[in-house]
Amino acid sequence: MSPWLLVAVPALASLVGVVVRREDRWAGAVAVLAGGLTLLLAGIAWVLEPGSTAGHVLDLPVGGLDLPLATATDPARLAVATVVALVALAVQAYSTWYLGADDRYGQFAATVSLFTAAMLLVVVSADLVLTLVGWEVMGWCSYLLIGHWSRRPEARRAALKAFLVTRVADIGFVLGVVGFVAGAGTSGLSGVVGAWREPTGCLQEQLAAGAPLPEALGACDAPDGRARTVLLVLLVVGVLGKSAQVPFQDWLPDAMEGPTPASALIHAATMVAAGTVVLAGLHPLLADSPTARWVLGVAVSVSMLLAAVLAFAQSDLKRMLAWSTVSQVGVMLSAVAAAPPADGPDAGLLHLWSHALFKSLLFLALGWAAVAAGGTAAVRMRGSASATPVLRAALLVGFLSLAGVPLVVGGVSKEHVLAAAYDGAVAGDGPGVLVLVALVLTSAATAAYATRGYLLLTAHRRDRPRAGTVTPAAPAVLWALTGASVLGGLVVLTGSFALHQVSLLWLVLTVLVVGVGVALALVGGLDRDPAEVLARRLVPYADRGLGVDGLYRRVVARPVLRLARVVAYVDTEVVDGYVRGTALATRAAGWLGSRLHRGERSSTAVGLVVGGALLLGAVGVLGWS
Amino acid sequence: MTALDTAFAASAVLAVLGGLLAVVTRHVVHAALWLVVALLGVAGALLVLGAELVALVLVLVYVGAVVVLVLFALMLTRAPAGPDLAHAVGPWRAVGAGLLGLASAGLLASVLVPLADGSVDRAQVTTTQVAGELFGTWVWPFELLSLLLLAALVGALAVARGHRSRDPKAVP
Amino acid sequence: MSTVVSVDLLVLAPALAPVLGVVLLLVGDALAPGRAGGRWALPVAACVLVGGAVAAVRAALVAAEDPARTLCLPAPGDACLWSAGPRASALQAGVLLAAAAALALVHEAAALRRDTAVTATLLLAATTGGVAVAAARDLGGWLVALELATVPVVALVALRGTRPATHGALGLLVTSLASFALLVLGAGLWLTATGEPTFSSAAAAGAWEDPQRRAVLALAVALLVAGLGFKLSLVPFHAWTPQVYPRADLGTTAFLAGASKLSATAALLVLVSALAGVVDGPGPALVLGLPAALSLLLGTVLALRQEDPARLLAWSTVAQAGWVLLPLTALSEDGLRAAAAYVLTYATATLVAFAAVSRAGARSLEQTRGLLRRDPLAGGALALALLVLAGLPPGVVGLVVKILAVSAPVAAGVWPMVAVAVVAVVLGIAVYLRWLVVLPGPRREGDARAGGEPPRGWASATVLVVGTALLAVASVLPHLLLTAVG
Amino acid sequence: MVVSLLLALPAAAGLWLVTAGRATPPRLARPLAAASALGTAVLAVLVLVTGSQVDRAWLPELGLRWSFAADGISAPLLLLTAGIGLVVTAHAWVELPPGGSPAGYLGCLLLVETGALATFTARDAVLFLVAFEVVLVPMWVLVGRYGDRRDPRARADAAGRFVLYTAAGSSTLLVGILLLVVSTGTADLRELADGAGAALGPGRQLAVALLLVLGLAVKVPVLPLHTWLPPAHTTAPTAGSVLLAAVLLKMGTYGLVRLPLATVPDGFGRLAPVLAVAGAVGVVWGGLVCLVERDLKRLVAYSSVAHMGFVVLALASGSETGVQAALLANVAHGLVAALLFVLVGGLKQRWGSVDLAVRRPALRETSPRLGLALVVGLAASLGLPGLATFWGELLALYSAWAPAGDRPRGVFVAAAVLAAVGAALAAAYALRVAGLVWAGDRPAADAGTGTDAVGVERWVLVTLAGAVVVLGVAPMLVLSSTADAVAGLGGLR
Amino acid sequence: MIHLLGPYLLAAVLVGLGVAGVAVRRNAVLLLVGVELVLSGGLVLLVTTQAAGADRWAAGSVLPLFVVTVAAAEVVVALAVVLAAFRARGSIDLDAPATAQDAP
Repeated sequence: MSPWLLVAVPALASLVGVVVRREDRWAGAVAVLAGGLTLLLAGIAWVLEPGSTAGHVLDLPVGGLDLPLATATDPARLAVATVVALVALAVQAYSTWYLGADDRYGQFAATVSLFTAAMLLVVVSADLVLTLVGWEVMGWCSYLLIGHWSRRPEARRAALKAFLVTRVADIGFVLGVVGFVAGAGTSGLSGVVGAWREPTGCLQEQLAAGAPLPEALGACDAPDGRARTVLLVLLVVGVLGKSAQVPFQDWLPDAMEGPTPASALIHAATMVAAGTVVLAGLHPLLADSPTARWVLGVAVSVSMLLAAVLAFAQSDLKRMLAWSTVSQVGVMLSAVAAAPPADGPDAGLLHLWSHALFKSLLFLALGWAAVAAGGTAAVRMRGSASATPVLRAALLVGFLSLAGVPLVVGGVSKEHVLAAAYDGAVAGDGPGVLVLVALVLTSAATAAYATRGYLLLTAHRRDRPRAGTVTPAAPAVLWALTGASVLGGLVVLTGSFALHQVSLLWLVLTVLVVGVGVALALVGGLDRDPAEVLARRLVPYADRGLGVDGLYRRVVARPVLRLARVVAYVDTEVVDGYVRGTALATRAAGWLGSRLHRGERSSTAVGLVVGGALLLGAVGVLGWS
Repeated sequence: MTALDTAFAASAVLAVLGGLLAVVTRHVVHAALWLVVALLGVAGALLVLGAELVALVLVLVYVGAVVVLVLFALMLTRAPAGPDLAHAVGPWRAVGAGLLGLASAGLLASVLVPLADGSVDRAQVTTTQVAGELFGTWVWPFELLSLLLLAALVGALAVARGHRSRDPKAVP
Repeated sequence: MSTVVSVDLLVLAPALAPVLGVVLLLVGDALAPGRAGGRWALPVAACVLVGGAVAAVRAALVAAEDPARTLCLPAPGDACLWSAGPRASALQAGVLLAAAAALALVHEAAALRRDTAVTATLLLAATTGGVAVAAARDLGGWLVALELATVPVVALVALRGTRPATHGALGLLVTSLASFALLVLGAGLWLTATGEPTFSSAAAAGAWEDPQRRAVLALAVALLVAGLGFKLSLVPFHAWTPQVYPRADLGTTAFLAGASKLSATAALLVLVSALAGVVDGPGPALVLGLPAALSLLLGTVLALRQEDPARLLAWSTVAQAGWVLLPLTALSEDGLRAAAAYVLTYATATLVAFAAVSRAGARSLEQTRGLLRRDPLAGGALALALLVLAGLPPGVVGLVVKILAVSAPVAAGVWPMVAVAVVAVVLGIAVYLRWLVVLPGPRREGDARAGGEPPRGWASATVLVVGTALLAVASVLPHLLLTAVG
Repeated sequence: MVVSLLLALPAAAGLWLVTAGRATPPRLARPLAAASALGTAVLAVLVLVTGSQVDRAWLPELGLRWSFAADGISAPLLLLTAGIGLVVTAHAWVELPPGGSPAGYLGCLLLVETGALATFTARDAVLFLVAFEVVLVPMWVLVGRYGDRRDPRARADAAGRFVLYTAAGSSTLLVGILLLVVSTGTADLRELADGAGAALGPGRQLAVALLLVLGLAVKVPVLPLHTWLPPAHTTAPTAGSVLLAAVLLKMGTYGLVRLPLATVPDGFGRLAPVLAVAGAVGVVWGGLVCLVERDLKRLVAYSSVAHMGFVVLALASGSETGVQAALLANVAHGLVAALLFVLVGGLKQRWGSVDLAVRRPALRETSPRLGLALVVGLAASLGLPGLATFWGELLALYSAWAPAGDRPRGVFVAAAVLAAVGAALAAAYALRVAGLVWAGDRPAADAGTGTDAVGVERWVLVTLAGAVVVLGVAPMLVLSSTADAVAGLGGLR
Repeated sequence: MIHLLGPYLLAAVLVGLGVAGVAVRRNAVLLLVGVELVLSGGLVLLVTTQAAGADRWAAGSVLPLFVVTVAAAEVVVALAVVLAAFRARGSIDLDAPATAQDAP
């Protein structure tokens, strides 16, 4: 079975969806069926064909460049693909209820299908260009989804911001891809990795044979180390943008303006997590480059901790989840950044897997609760889930996972991440120590805000709000995801992810850290909002994301616009000046000429003849001799 | 300095003087008369150079016909007997014209003088030879010349006859 | 020791035909003065002109291999005073046809005037000169023919007798007098420098070798170019052009713009062909290039400002004269050919434009507004002519001759001229499109034409049709034009 | 034979419509023009299938041959031109601009098409120039007569600017071609590309390349020779803008491939860094201007400047990949620009002006079809994968990063970085337009909804948007056509 | 024997005088005087060539004859035009600018 099928099914579904977008029922059926089919295909592939396949599928004759556009289906990728398909299906099914009354539901469903296709493309791609394709399409879909309710100015602004911030970071991604491809002469992942790998062995042989360093470099065709570092850093910048890490983190909380299912999709399994997949693919190169690892490590360490703290202090629960996504994606990436070459990036992928499950669960449950409460502000939502058993269960499992309690899916993956970071710290050639410290602190903070979230949502409330009629699809989805979140940790037993053994020590440590976090949240008792108790003064700042939005505007948007105005002025007044100047000069010359000829005197004519002849004669005599 | 040179110099001085006065005088009639003198000087020079026929024709055609015509024209255009104040020019124009003349003469002299590297034997071309060439070799231009004269005559007559056309835009 | 040249009347026929016309007209006018307002004179003149053109075309076809030569001296001298290769013959045919076109325009206005026989006589005489100068290889014939082509035109301009016409004629007269003096002086210097009364490469080469005579030759060429520059309307010898064009009657102007330019170019080609291949270097190119550049720039810049079609065409003539001179700066055979092709194209297009203006009776560009709708023949022909002059397709022939004109200096490496040409192309397009843009529009109300309905005779229609056809054929098959000019 | 017919059919129909058939009423003229365009499109396909060519002496004195044939490089452009020809003649059912006779308008469209087809098939350098000039007058008429009615002065200015600026370019080009032809002694483009041009000395090559590049850069347009484009686009009628962007600009880039790149590779190589920087700066420049431009039509015009910057950058790289990228981006921009101009023209017709500062009901709410087309166009404009522009622009960046061996790597990498920044700017301005025009409040109930695209306009939009998607998904449609021809192009490394 | 310096100088001076005369005169008739002087300079040059021996087909004598004749013809036409102008405008001043009445 070609992995292309995984991409093609949702892509086709989106195409059909666009055609039938005016018929909600058709659109929903197409979307859900395609989602189911995709999940089925992914599952079959995962179970039956855990082998790598790659090869030329399209023949793009572009001169010297080799564009294999190949795909790869190793077990880790297929596992990720499966969870992506699962989350997508959940989102599609859930939206048939959630957006059932929306006049643009058809468009939404089609966009989600396209989004899924793009993410799956990134997952199965073994080709940097192909990755870029999926990467960019996801960005565009996120724009459409966040801006789905485009009648609201906030939604429009959030969509614009999300796309522009990620696109600015993508300058780095594109350049990184182009640079790597250019260096390798091929866009195939294996080719790129092979070409840019440190040829240490060859070098050492050459040096041992007595060749001076420059010659050895020449003989081994060594890639330029500095160039590689630069390119990796560029790629990392791109990933940081899409994954909403510092300093690009601010678009993500704003993206909560989109419909909740869209948030679930974007945050859980797709766009923000895609960077992990990409960097996992390039891990052999990344592991060799301390600089790039440091850049990534510092960024994600800061991000995860900062985001966890901000999540704790949010007065809006949906935004809390958003910040938690920033934090958790940081956790995924931290595994990639810190893991030593021997460990491999799969701990990060595992966390992607688990995060996809519990984060989609949380978002979808929160969305339901928000419908019941009529808003997402913490004050409004207080106790909004208390009346619905499925919500309570879902939120419990979800927050437990988020907090990283052992045995549920989130706990399993977090332990592996911690273990990888510890290995990195031990190996000592990367940002391992920093990451480890950040991880531990983040775990505590995460546990704290998870506790806060659960407390607030399930707190006792007298009016017991309900969300009107709920079609069976929504509880079914929630139950399914709840189950998956509980049992998802078993994936480590399939061996799809290449993981190191985790000692019991980590389990204990995790419990300890989580306990500290929970205890911290419960300082004020069960009835009070922990944020009010602990971080009262931080809340207004946290709600504004520490004012980074203003920073973006001051540092990037305004200068660029000012520059644009200057350029526009220069364009019409200066560059065009030579055109207008020419016209003006011609006209002036014409005016001058007509003035000279105005009198039309005969003596002028004859004077010109005589003078001209004399001049011409002089020129001739001088010129010819 | 041979006798020919002397004779030539004399004619040349006459021609130059006549020409100078013809150019600078402010009496229009005098200008025409000084031109006669200048042309006589030129004719003399040509005679010295051995072109008798040309000299003769010059005197006959120019002095005999052209200058008379010019004089008639001056009369018909009511030229004043004294200085022609109506067409007086300012000093700048005069200086400019003088400079232009000097420059022309200088330019011409500067290219011609290097050619004059000594005395040469004056080539003898008889009038018979000239006539033979004129009616032999040069018969075609000669015939064209007759047509030119004819056309000039017809044209001058028609123009001088006045605007007898019924051009509606003619100013009466 | 007289040497009588051989005479081949058939070869001379292009020049003799207008002479025959002159004789017929004068005899006719003498026998029946003023008969029918002299209108009979014009068809007769047109017939002899067309006959002459046929003879010229025949000569051009025969001369493809070997120039038609006559007036040759016996063996020892072994030189011919009349030597017309295909290029000269083509130019002769052009002169004759252009004169015929001018006559046709005179004919249209003939109802208004009585001295048509005189007009026709003068035109024919000037045509004879233009034809003769193209084939002249000796100083005497060249000089006389050139004046024969000039003197009657001065009279023609003055013939109208109106105040504006005499003002123009006075300007033309004094310029032509000064130019004649320059030509004579130039001829004298040529003889001094080369010792030969002919325009031949051998003579020029002899003078070029000797540094002292080379300077004289330079001055001679400069003065001869200056003298011709007056006829070609080259800057700075151009000042009469905008004075005369709008003031003379349209037929005369058309003659000045067409036949006169053709004959002047023919005369110039005689001079330059003696220099081509002999002299080289930037100096000689400068003597031709300076007036060419000035004409191109000043002509277009001033044409941009004109409102009167005749005045616009006058300045356009100045600019186009620069284009004719441009390829000659290369001093090469290609340059000569390009100049000939250019001037033929220019003359045809300009005559068509004049015919259209004559039909439209327009005294300002604004009055030609809507001409395409009002008079599709005149409007369409004018549009094509303007495009040809601008060098834009569908007037492909205009573009082709411009390409030819630029290619010669490019090949010879005369880069300043090429730069000027690039500027001139752009400015030139601006000039002609400015006129073209008004042609299709609807006519404005209350914009009554001065002078009532213009004559709508068959004569100008013939000029339009023939001229347009020539331009169209040459646009499709420019090869024909280039074959004609060798 | 077929290739002669290909040129003769639109030429004959166009000439007849502008001359004898000027008075033909629209109900006859429209089908006639559309039928001619259709016939031309069929003939274009036939030419490509049969490989028809014509080659006979036309002006032997200049070594100029009447030589037309299509190869892989011209094939996509030929089809693009024929297709756009169909689109613009069909668009006459949507909009017949006032200002002159409808038949004349349609005739001018066909004449422009003729000129473009001739340019893309000419096999002789001088003939190429003649064909290059053919489009000038009809396009001038389109802009000057049938352009925006509101401001006659702006119309005259835009038309004059277009024609004079382009003429200045083509005169320079002419000088370059003539220098090339007299230096090598042949005007046959194939011979020139096969080494006749490359055999010239370095100084001569540089001179030829400089002249050719300067001349063509006006048409492309390359910064800073672009200032004719925005007024022309703003003023021209919709079909004129479409032709201008989709066909005329392509003549410049096609010329760059055919003339300097193929014939004088060394000279072109020495100019390439300058060209690359100009291209990259153009990308950023166009993007920045688009960020603050108020007139939507002008904005699209400036986005053309930016897109052509990518093409120029790719060409300058001098590698096979670069040329492939340029040709692909070229065709892609043709489609995208056509789509956007048809759209913006339609909006202008509905709204009277396309000033972005005026608040209007969101297109997404009032006219979903137009809205969808607009989103596709904008997404393509920002280089979204899956749409036409992506591949060309990505490959352009790649080829700039890995230029031919004799190019200064540093300059090119810097240019690539600049162009990548420009690509982000493209996103900014595309979304700015989307935010202002496409998304917005639901209109008040009494505001009255704007008419959505129906009939011919709808199908034109669907066709163009479909083509944009198809080319984005299957870029090999163009790439495989051009691959062999590009590989055979002289002077590539 | 004759030294050629004399004729050459005479020609140069005559031409110079003629040019000055052409440039300085406002009277249309008197312009002719200047022109005649330039012409006579040309004549001297032509004849000098003959005297110096370089004289094919007696050009040194024949060309002056042509020139004189052509000049005479020109003068005839010139005077006719000048008279016509005088009649139409009442003035033969070459410096007179084109007035409104002179406009075509």
